[in-house]
Amino acid sequence: MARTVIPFGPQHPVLPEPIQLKLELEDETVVGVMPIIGYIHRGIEKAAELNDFRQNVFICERICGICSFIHALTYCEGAEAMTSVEVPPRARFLRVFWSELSRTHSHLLWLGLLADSMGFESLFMQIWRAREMILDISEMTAGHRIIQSTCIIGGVRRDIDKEMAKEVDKRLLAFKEMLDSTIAPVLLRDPTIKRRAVGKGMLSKEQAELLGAVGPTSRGSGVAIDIRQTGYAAYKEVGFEPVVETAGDSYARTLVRAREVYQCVELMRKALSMMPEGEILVRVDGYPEGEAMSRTEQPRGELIYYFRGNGTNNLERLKIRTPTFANIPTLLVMLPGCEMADVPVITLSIDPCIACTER
Amino acid sequence: MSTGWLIGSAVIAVIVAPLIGGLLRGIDRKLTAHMQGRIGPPIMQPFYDVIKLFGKERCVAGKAQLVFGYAYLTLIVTAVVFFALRQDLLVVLFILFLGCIFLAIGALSVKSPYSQLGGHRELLQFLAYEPILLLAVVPIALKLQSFRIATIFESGQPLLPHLWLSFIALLIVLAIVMRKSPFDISSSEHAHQELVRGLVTEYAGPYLALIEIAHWYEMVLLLSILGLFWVVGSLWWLSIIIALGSWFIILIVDNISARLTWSWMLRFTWVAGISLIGSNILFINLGWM
Amino acid sequence: MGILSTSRMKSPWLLHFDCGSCNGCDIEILAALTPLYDIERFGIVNMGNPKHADVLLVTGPANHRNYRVLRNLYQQMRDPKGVIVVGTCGCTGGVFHNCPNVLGGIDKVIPVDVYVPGCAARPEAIIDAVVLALGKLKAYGK
Amino acid sequence: MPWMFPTIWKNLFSRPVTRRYPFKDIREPFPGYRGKIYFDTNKCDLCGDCARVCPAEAIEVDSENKQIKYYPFRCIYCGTCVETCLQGAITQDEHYSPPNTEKIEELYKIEA
Repeated sequence: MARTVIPFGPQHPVLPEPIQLKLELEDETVVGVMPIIGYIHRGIEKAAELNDFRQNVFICERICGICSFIHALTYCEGAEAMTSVEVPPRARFLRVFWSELSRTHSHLLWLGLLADSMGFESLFMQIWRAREMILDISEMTAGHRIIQSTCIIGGVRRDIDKEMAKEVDKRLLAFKEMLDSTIAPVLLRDPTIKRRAVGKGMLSKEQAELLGAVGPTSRGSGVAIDIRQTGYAAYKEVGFEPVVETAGDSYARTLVRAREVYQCVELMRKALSMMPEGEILVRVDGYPEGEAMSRTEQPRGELIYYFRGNGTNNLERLKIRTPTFANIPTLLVMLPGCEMADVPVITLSIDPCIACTER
Repeated sequence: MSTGWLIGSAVIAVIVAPLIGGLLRGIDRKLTAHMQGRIGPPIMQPFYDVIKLFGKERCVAGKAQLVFGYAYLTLIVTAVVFFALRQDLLVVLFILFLGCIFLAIGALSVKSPYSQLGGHRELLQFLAYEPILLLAVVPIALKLQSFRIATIFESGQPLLPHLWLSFIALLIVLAIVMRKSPFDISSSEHAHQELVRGLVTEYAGPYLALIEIAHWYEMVLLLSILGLFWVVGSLWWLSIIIALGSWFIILIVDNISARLTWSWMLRFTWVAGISLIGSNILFINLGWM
Repeated sequence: MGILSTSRMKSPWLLHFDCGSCNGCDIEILAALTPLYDIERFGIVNMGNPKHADVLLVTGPANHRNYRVLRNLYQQMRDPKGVIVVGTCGCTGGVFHNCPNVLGGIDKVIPVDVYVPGCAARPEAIIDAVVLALGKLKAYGK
Repeated sequence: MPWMFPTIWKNLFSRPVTRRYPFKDIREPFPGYRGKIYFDTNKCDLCGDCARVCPAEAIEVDSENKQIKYYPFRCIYCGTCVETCLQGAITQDEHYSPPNTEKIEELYKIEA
């Protein structure tokens, strides 16, 4: 059988982001895959050394527009550790709220894209319709639909007052009801979705550990790792249990994300109700000095920032390791042997965020 | 029926079929949008698309592809003419198949891997529905002792009560020809697919418009074949309702299912289609239907 | 207004290329296709194939690697065609203006018809921009 | 398959949720949306703080010619300048900056 090489990307409607997968096909079976990256590299790590360390929050936020708040949060946690700033408790709870808000919107976006990659257009539309409710909450509380821009070093920029918290709670409940009534039954029971996802892109627990998979990719294979367990921001107070599935296929990863959406809604409501009164922002004096690390859980997995400062306005080094970078190797295990038609489903099942990976 | 009348109806069919096809596509897009909670494009949208495509700059990957594209359109139109002339149903189907083969060959005649894969899948898709479509004619012939469409019109007996099993098998064929989920493997209506409408990737501008028009003819022809199941008797208008009803069912199924893979499609259409038609033939032979 | 230019106005097919953006504008473009904004009511479909598309939507700043891809895509598109840049970083570089691998705005690589500011641009702004870009398609050949 | 059916059937017979922008149903943005930036030429004292904090360098303060150049197509609408300005000379509108066929820049002449 003749081998065909399909250039999957860098421009492809199923993968909105420019990553190229060179798929070697035998008939319709994938025998080899070669991810080619670098189309979206901007050099943010270098730019972060050129900018004032306070301005870096905004550039870090724009590493990835989907989980922008969590990038800003990770940066701020590290910068606060270096400048020895104690963040007020109310700000920590607000940070949990916005983190979970961006996680919800990221997971919904992903679930929609998955449905789209399977050709299930009406489900895609339904999920994105539900997602608009989350974006409305974001616009109401943070002033923008996707890039919240509320986290800065020393706390947060916007407060959520009692009235707004009540409104948010109301909207969250409405959102949950929509999930329950229209989306969850389809995702959980639809036979065509199961046929496309169950058993596709198998990743065993051993392989996940060996390849260093993070986030829902590893949790779908039964590895219960979630950085929120470390209790950064206010996760310790809010309380948290990771969502784990054991099957290790694309469907398990779908279920992890679908269940996490529910968990996020609960966490958001908890964070709002447990939020103490007080300051939301403290003044930052002093400049970053020494070294620091900060780890957070992005919708896609563990995000690590490494900082080195020398007591000036600028950082000496900022190193970012994003979850997709850790998850791409798993594609090399999952893709070979699958059918061409399953490539989008399997590739999407790690939720690749190329903008994060290449920065 | 006089020859003049028949030729007149053939001319009308050639002119009206794409109009009906385009209109149905427009309503299809509108209804699909409504099912998804959207407003959707205007009903005349397919015509705007096609006219716009005629105004685009010409671009073709290879002369051969162009020839195959034209051959596809011509053969489909010929099939429609033969249908309107009430000729042999088998001839109509074979001309239709030939046209579809030319479409696949057209896609295979260029080097683009997407087009190649699309062509392969089109052939597989063809392999899936061709036997069903052909076999579905057999019970009609068994019932009426003739393959001629004119005989169906003259028989005085609606076919559906006897052949509803074959009718269901034809619904599967309709879904495949309309490229709807779960069978939209070679080129889906929307380009959000791994092959980016692989089949027509290399057709652009006016040539894409030709393919689109041929597609409208194809859909109308299939719907007319479905309509044949009730063309006689006082309730002759039921044929139109049957055709539109089956078209609507396909729309619903499209919106409630995901795209499946070609291997599943081949298995499903063969097992379901052949067993439906086989039992239909059996029942006719046993005199139950 | 002839029937051809009416049709051009009524059926602009999109090609979306992410040229190094943060995904913010990309998901807003997708969001514009979904029920609440539904740009399909203007006949807009996301085609994903440069040969079929009339309007190229670019997000993000051009960089040293992907500008060739961008130029290729633009050249593969058939006339009449328009280019819309969505998002501040695609207009000028925006927050990435001093990133070492960024060339700057998209207009350094291909001619641009409409600029959409905003980080990220709202779906409403994208609809406005498509309406603006239609003007170019309408004027084609006159 | 059947689990999607109730949803699409309900959608088919109810009014679409689409906001008919730009014809009608134009929704006002939520209060506090980060939109266009305006400068108050009476309050500004040309200190240049806004230009220093701007992450996108979208503001240029020219104290010699007493003018401020603002580039809406460079601005990322983060609102840092609004928070930084001690004079309260910068305000942020709740409406987004409109698209344009060319990259305009805005010039503010400062009177004081």
